[in-house]
Amino acid sequence: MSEIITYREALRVAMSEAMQKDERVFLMGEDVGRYGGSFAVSMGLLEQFGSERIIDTPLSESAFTGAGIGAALNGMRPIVEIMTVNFSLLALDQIMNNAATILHMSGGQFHVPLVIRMATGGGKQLGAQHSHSLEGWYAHIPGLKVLTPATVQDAYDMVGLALADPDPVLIFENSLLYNAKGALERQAEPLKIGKALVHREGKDLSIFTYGISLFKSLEAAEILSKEGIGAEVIDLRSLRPLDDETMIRSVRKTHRVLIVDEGWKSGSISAEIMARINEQAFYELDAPMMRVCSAEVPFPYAHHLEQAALPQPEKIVAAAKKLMEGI
Amino acid sequence: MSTFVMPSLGADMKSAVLMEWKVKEGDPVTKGMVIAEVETSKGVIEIEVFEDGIIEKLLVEEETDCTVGTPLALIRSKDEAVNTKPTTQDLPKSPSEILKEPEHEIMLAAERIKASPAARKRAQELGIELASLGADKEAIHLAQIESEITAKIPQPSGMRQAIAKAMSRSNAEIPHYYLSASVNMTPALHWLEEYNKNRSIQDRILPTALLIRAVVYVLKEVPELNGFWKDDGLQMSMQINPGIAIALRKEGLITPAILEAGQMDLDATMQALGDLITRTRSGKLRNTEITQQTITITNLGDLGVENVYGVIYPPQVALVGFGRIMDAPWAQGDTLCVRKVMQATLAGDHRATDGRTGGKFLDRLNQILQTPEELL
Amino acid sequence: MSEEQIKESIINQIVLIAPDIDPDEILPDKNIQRSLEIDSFDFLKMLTALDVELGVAVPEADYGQVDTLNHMIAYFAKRIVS
Amino acid sequence: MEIEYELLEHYYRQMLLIRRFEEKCVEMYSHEKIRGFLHLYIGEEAIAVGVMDAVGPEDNILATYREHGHAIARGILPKTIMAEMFGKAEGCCLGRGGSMHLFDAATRFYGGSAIVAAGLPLAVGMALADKMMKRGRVTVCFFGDGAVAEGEFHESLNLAALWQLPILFVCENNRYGMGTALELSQSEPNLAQKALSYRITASQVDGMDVLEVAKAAKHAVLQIKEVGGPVFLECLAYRFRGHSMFDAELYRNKAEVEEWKKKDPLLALQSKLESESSWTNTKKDEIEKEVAAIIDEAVAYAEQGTLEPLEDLEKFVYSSGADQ
Repeated sequence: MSEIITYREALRVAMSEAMQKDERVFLMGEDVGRYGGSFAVSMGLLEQFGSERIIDTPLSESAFTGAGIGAALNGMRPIVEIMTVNFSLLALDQIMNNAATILHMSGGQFHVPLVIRMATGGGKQLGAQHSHSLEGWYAHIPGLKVLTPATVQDAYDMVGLALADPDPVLIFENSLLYNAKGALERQAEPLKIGKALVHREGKDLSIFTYGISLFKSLEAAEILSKEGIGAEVIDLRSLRPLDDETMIRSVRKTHRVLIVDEGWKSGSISAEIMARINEQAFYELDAPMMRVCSAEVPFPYAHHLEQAALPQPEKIVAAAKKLMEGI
Repeated sequence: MSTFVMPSLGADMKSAVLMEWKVKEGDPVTKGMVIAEVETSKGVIEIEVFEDGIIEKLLVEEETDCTVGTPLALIRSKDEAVNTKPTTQDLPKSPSEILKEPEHEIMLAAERIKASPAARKRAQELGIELASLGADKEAIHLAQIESEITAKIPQPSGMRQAIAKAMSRSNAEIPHYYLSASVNMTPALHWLEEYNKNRSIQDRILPTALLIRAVVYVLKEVPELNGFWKDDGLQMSMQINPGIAIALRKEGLITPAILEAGQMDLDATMQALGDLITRTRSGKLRNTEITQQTITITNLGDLGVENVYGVIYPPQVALVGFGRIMDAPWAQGDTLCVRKVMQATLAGDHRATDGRTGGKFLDRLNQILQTPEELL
Repeated sequence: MSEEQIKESIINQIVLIAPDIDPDEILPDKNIQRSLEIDSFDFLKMLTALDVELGVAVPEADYGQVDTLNHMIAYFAKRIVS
Repeated sequence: MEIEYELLEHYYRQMLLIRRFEEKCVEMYSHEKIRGFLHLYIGEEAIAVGVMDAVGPEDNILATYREHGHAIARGILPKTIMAEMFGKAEGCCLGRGGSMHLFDAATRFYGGSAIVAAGLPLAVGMALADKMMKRGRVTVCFFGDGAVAEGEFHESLNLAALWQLPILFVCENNRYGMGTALELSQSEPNLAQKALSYRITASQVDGMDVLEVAKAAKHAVLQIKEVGGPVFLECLAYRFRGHSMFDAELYRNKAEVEEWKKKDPLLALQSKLESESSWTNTKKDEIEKEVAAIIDEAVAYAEQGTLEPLEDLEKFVYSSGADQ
């Protein structure tokens, strides 16, 4: 039995259910309580669970993220909400130097079952300090898992998957998706962490993408199909671990690869995907791989400039056609 | 005119001493021929030439140490006029001069055929030369390679039709004549058994390979049967590419060629046959193998057939058939004994040759099979 | 190695060479090559594979002893044991 | 309060063990048995020994990269620490951590952190968990004077006070953040003052006197458990050795070091013991021998230790196994 709810509600429902089931779960972050969450994700949870489990923090990203790690080390299942990915950089020390390393440094004695949620992505004219997609950076770090739910179902499932994981898991929520509606099946068997999902089958080219770019890619695939080009659209869902198997299987089928990522190109997850395909399926490629990424600028404020900086369905269509021509 | 230079035989080879010229000026050379010996840090190595032609000039004396890239000889192609005085243009340049030349790099880039990795891999699997696809500007993609094979290899369903068509045409157009000879295979089989005794199973030579080798051997003496009937005339082929009839399990028959079988000894023939059968069964034939047969050999012995009266594949002019090898009475001098006997049959195109040629062929074939060691 | 295992190895090889053959239809006392249309090349390939698998190389002189499935099983069984 | 003789002897034993252990570390480092950075605690042993005496096995300990002393005082076996520094599989972290990253689940010793002040937020979280679960535990967080300049220090003190968390902050003020004197990095060199500004009970103690440290720490733990909220203890001390093994000590003069060495916590405790009737030279030699035996055993254990197999290189990146 499925219901139609928003991405935001899916996250809230998932957290609420987890907190009901497990007293070790709590939510901590800036304005998650009385304000209801800067993107209203945790609206109503304070009333439901009280201020001991829905904890408003001061603007101390490093300390409250570190506190999440400490609590996780000490038997809790904290969810830390960081308002946007740009702010997470203030907590990068804790995420990189503690969350990702303690299991290894301690020779496997201590693990960090921490979930960190944060908003990512541009498109809301928030300028160059609120709009970037830095999830690819985090995917660089061994010891972390990086999830990027695109659908309502994944938003719901991934909170549960992340909480069940014994290691630190980062969930990146594109802020434009919070209002998106979709079907949620609460009893559905969630996919495992690190499994990509083929959203649309196609024989001519593979589009690897995640997050909000999934929907832009699906839109592009629809346009392409009218022109007789079959695009296979794969939602990576997890940037670390990457699902090499599903990607390579698709490459073997289509022999052409297009990566759509709202992050920048240079030194990015899209570059990593290309490298892996190159390492594992070079001889399957029938054309150079292509990318549609964000323009390499700090995000501008003006609407037309920002839209021009972002991946768009038209850009994806154009790139796909070029790819089919063999470039 | 081209320049033959000291080759690089390894990444760590900087130079080598030219020890001995195996050719002199004016000698014809063919691709792959060893023309000199050089001493490297890893010992003496023979170096080969990469084209056909005539040695115009040897540029380096024996016992000279030459860095990699040093011009060693000038090679004139056969149809190039003899040039007694090489012009300055022809004079080889030292490697440092070559490096200075900007066109050099551009030329190398142009020589590399643009093809996708997938296309390259598939072409290699199928033995398709990328150069043969004539792509000079556009990159070659997988689809081109795939269309190349689907165009050339009839699909099993269509194969029956293709055979039917070829055979009807053959029967309608070609006036066949047939000749047959009984061959005493005992010496050949006995010799083969001895030959195989000391070899591992996978290195064993099959009688079929010996028969193919024998046919190729004799075709060099009777070249009239190796070629095509084209434009109302016989065109003998320099290459001997016997098409070997290979039954596909599902249905149909295909006769891909062992290319350049004339260049092969017995072991190489066996190897080529094994390779050809394997690739035929897995559908990975090269287009030249299914288009450039110069004669057909059918061996239905495995099926217990005694005589094979084949139909010539046009535009070829002959087909050799081998039946089953079986014990049969055989007169040897005054005595009658039991021998391994096989019927060899020749189907000839009467427009191209006559019975005399065919008879000579079968006679020589019979003879050579009595002294199989010559086929090594 | 039991005769059953040898039989399985042989049938596996036959099926590899001729995937269209139903193992249940292999008649144990019929000439393998002729009844299953396996040519001398495939037969050689089969013996090569069986050599690798069972460690018994069949010399050409013994081809007459490995003409049927039953003969083949007996031939290999004897040599594997010894 | 009259201190029992046994306790004094215990402190002495512990401090001597740390001192001799680290002296052996210097030797092993010079022989290239120990590599990486080696930060010595010599001169500051009284702090770790004094504080550890105030806490129980259920309490949590977070330390810095100068933590051999804390680890030994907490009860991690010297031989597993030595093996760890030798990079051996028998080390307390299977050779994955090294000198700066000693961890031990059995004694609730949460490292060994080489990012200055990065342990403070962890302490906040650990104490938060204990408070939420009403476990009654104390989290002891050691850090140096250098940490006070970090934002994480201030964020964490604020949170600890704001949420009234059971944390004992132990600031080991040895007067230098690496080679920069405290006066050159803090506008207010009285570090306890900073804690007070967050409304945290704070005091300065003589970190060269184990009895003073222990007394203050016991008071602090009592307050945390009885009253709640954090306590801040600034222990004034001095490190006798350089910041790490590779330190020419250009930033301080020898006379200053010699002056402080007169207050050597080990010698100070020894002179206290000498006024005790139970203390004899024979006793002293016995203890010295016992300690030497422990250290010889540690070195032998580390020497004989095995190497983690290379195939396990990517172990402990994720709990369930290697990354993809």
